[in-house]
Amino acid sequence: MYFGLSEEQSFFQDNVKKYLEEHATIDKIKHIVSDDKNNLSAEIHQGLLNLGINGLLIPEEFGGLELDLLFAASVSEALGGGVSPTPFVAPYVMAPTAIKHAGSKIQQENYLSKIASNEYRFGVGFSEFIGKRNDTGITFSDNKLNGRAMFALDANDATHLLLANEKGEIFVTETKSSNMEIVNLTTVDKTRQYSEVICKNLEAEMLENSSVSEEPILKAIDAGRIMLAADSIGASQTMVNKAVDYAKERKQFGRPIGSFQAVKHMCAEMAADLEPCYALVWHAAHCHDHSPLEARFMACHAKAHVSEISKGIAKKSTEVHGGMGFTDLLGLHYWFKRIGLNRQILGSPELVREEAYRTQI
Amino acid sequence: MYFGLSEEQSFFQDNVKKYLEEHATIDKIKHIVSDDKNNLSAEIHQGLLNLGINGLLIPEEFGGLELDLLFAASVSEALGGGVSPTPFVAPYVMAPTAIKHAGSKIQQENYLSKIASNEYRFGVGFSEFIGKRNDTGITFSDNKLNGRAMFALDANDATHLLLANEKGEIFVTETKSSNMEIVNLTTVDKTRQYSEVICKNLEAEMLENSSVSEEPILKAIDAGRIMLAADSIGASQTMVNKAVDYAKERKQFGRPIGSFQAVKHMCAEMAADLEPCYALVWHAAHCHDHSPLEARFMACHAKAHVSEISKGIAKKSTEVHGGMGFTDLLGLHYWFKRIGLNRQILGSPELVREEAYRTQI
Amino acid sequence: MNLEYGPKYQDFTKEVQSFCKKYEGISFTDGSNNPLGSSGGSGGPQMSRSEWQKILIENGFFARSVPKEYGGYGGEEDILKSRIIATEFSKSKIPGAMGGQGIDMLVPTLLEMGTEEQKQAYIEPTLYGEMIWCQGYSEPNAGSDLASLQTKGELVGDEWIINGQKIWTSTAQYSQMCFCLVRTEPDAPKHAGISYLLIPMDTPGIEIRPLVDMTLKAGFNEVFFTDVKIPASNIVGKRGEGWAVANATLGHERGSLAPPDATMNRVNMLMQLMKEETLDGKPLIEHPIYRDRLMQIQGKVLAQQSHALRLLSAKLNPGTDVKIGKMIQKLTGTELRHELEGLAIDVMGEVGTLYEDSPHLRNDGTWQFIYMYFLGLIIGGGTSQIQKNIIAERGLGMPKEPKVERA
Amino acid sequence: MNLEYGPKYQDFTKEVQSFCKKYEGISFTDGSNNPLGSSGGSGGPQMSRSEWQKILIENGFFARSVPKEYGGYGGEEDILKSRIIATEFSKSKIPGAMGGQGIDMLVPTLLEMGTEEQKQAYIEPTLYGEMIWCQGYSEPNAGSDLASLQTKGELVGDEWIINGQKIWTSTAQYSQMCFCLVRTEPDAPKHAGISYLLIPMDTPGIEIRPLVDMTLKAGFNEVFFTDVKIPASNIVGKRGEGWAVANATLGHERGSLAPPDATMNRVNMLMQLMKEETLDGKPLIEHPIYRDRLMQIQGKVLAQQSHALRLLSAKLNPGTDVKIGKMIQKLTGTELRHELEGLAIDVMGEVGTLYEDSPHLRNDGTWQFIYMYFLGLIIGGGTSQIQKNIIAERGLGMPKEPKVERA
Repeated sequence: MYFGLSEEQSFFQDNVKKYLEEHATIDKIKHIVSDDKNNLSAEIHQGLLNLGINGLLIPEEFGGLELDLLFAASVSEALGGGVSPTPFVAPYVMAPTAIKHAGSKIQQENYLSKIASNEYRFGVGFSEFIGKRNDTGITFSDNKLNGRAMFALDANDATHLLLANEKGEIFVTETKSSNMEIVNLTTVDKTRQYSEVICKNLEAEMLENSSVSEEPILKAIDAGRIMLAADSIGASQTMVNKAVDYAKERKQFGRPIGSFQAVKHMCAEMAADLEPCYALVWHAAHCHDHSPLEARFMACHAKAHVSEISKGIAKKSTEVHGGMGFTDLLGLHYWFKRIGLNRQILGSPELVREEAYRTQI
Repeated sequence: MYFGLSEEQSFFQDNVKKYLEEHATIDKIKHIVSDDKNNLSAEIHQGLLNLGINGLLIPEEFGGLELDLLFAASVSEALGGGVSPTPFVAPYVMAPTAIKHAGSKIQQENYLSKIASNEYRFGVGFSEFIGKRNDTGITFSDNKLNGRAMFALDANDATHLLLANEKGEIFVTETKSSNMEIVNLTTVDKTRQYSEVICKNLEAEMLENSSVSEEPILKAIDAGRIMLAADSIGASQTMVNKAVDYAKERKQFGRPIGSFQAVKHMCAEMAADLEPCYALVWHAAHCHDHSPLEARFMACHAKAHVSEISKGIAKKSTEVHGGMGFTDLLGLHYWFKRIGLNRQILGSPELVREEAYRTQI
Repeated sequence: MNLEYGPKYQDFTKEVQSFCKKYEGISFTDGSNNPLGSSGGSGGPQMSRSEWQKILIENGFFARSVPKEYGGYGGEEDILKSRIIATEFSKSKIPGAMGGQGIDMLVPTLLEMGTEEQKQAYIEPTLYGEMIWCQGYSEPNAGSDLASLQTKGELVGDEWIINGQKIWTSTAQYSQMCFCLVRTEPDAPKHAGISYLLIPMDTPGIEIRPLVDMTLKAGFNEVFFTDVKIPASNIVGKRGEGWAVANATLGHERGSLAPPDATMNRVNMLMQLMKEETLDGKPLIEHPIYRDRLMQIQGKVLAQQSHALRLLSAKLNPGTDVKIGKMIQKLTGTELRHELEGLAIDVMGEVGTLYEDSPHLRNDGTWQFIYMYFLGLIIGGGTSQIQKNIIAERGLGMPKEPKVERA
Repeated sequence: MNLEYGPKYQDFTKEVQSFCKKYEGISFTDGSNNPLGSSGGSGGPQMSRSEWQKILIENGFFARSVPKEYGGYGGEEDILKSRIIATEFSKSKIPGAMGGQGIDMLVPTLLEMGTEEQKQAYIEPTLYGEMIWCQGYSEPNAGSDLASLQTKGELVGDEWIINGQKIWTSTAQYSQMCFCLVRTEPDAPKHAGISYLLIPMDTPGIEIRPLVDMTLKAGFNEVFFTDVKIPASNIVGKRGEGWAVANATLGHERGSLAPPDATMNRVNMLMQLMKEETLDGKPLIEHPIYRDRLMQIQGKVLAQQSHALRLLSAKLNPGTDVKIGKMIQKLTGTELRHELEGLAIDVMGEVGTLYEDSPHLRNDGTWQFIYMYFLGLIIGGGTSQIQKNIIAERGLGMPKEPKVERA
């Protein structure tokens, strides 16, 4: 019996961490995200591709590493820890998962091998299947897609998008089509990319098995949620570490502020809240592959619980830093905002908890 | 412009406090409530009657003092502060309010004057109108009541009960009737009395105007809720004071525990949370008489908000007291439990907040 | 309890109302630099900000109790009238006077402790918006422990020579003047070594660097002083009394960071938004969990509004004990506002995170902005931790932190 | 990640399962004194508690790793087997062994630090439930600051003479023995002046007074010692080493106060209750606000359950760093359980406050009882404040409170 990251997972995670520490310093990130057009870094992304992040979940027969979701979660933790300004959740986790579960053999062959070889990069727009706000949503008829998808992930620079309609049918679309318009959305989180996708009679190919049941899209959403939870854990851990370090060094009233019980207890609360999140997310990732009956329940709770905990940590860590936490000087707010987006993307806590309940009845 | 208790209100409140300090010491209360049959004190009650608490809200024409609800709230604050083991909310606030608003002139004459003269004492059982749990509830047909009312307030020793059906019609019943069974309920709060009332073809007289609209019963419930909120403020203030005093005196690690920031901040949080509750409850009481359009909205929020704040204070004060707070030695738990019952009686916070919302649409 | 202001104030209210009617829809020819400020309405008279300021002073709707000789209206201090003005202006959406740290903090300080020359020189242009001030208190190593500040002022001949660094000086880039705390008596005990100096911002040796914060909007600065020379007379109070001078007006700032009426306006705005926005076809207000969270906050704001009335009453009726009541405002007000703005983001979900000039912004992205901005206010002007110390020690009489053995 | 225990443990699981089957429905001829304990099921074999204890030991389902010579089973320590036993017993509703402070704390202490005579004399009867122990640590003036305890032990000839008072000694009234911390070296520094003594409770001079707590149920006591004389040899470890002896087993107690599996059982019980109970005709589980609060707690418990698996794994796989992970259990576990029991009261409303022998009790009134009982556990054995100090200082390496200048 062993509960935790394997040696390989830890090793790979360390490599990602080291790569980001060297190549994605906070000063560099500040510079990258200030670009109005494309706030993501192709260079850092390439470095991560060199490590192999695009092929993690893709079966060996299609040229991937055929690792499990826990492996991807351990990578996501590292990416969140370093607020990496690169795509990951959509192209390398949600898209492969969706295609693996919903694609015909030919579709799998077509797309998965090209993700593994980095010829195709997928963005994902499933928000409206999770919860349709106002007049958004995609419809499919006569082999054409129409409508709007909000908060599509990593659509810019993607070659393809996966979009979904209300029934959870999944469609492969090409971003170069003139019937698709991709509008950049600006959120507080500049380290990732969110778009509105507008389809007008857009040609699309349905992933075959997605019309049979909702399982494939749910599987992809579960995987995405677990990634976001892992990302928030990484970001939260960085915020806790920074707060603890700052509290040890910063002096006020002739002593380190970390010797004041109020500050000390804020740090203790953050650590106590965060620590069990690791196990929850790892467990959820494990169930995703190895315990299908619990998988959705665990994924929902992981996403919702980590979102709540991280929100509290983001606030407390900023408070421990005092005024410095509020400035751009330390750049602490990049983690704060990443946590803020992870909370809302693919279902905010209230909605996801409700789904967790629904899995039990 | 003057916002607060008037001189008369403060003076009367002080008298109640002084009376309770002298005649309802915690040792005496412990002794009284340990009686299995009747945990309330006739003696303390008589002392409060001598001060005039039964006639506060009754019009002068019927022999009362014709004071406003803020006056009653100031008394309720004092009773909560001293965890007085005596009836108040039902017989001297809710019943007079209900009869005043729902009774015909004759009914008012009949009942209000006898409350003022202490010939009649009313209990009140309106719980099922607020929220009917499982198979409870009272029905009225052929001039007879049938069914069960849970958590009737101050039914023991009462000469009469007011009961309500689903429509909010209010009925005067006599407790001596053999068609009424009053079953004692034991709750954690031993300083007040809660009963189940079972009616079998019980003769009852409807308060005339209660069939016209729900206003009268709502008015009585509003008044009751404001009283419970005021009672919780009094109880909470006592718990804060006791925690602060204990923290100043109790020494651990060679210094008063109140010099530790953790304890200090718990006390500061309690005070900061509690302080605005006074204004809210006073304001709600004032609106009850003088600003009918806001009255329900304010009463609901006062009840719900004070319930939440008090729950937190009850826990924190106990924690500041350490092990002593958990024992019966200091008797701190009497306040803890009184706050616990005030939270649930006449509508728990979630239900009452929903009512607050409904008043706005 | 009596919530009426009385007949005298009814007349005054009518006066203010007819003034408001006259200027309904007023808008300004020059914009506002404050991202939280308003640039006015539309369809009414147009004028510059400073013309408006002049009209307000002449009518006694601003600087009401500042003596005429210093450019004010010269009326009696009247809290209820001030409140009526604020309420009626707010109802009619008439913009109030320009504010700022000069008006809020420097003017009261000078009125209380300035020399006649200082009053003559500074108050009138400040009131008329011609002289903008910034506040030079905080330093990188003197935040919560403000009294440990290290910016040095040395009196050489008839000049102060100032060296050091200040931080969090909002509006420094537009300011003509800075009121500044400077260590002038290096050998005196911490609190006794500080003086309150008035520094013209165009003095050589001052460098202003913008300080970007997490909102990427609100403008703070760092200000560096290198051999900055100002006349010896630019001091308020005596040498070494600067701490007391500054504290005389600090309390004022703490109370007004998060007025409950403004928070209630946001509650109402959020409720409106929740009626308009739908999730899976259902208005957000019909989602019981979101609705209940909104109601929880509404209850808290209501408590703070009532509490503010109680404090107002205490000002009008001396002898009322509201010591703790005043101390809690900063703590509870800023935390609550932060919570409310966060709820708005939650109910909107992803849409709530949109920012800056994004398409599909709701309410101009103010929810996300204020959510962060108020986190700054929770921290600034005394963190929540410092506030709790004050409430416990000064309000509840709890023992201070024991003195530490210096290593 | 591998959640399988392996084939060896599959066999063991079957063994335990068939044992459970044999004793299904077992009930006891003598009741349990512990209000949280179980007196067994029905329809199965009947026996006394001590007969059952004997069977458990003989089968290696209790005292598994205690050497045979001291009355144990004499097996290897095996964490997974212990877990399998607990899991299977719980599934089959088979009562576990009698616990208590003698078994949980005294036996491990003696095994590690007792003399051969002490092991021989005390361990076997303790394991068999024939010798019940109470713990004499806390004093009225030594709670969080346990090391400041004042109960005095003086060695006169070959006897300790003990004077003082202990508090929170649960089970004192049924105990044969007390393991007790006593100040024996009054001139030594605080922590170095304490010894760990074993006191027979029938020694003259001991008075036990019941200490009623807020639940009015759980039985604590105050114990008074007046010239209590015990043999000099009734000491574990050396004179002045009592603090170290006691701390060797304190950690154990902290971890096990609120096991997440037990909390999850209560979550499930509450969910069931919410399906059965209605409000205005609608099951409580259909009230979105209550349901969401339950789901919030379920998520937290799930995190703690997974966390417990991680800690279990760390025990089995040495070298895993879970230092902070172990420290947080007491704090998070007790707070969460208290929160959950409080939610149950809220969803039931007034009915949730029913207590003792009231009509209409739900689940025997356990919700209200445990709500209060766990507030006691949050405080007892190191308050939440003390736990946070430990996590911050030992876990995160944050600086200690500076030393205080003694007045």
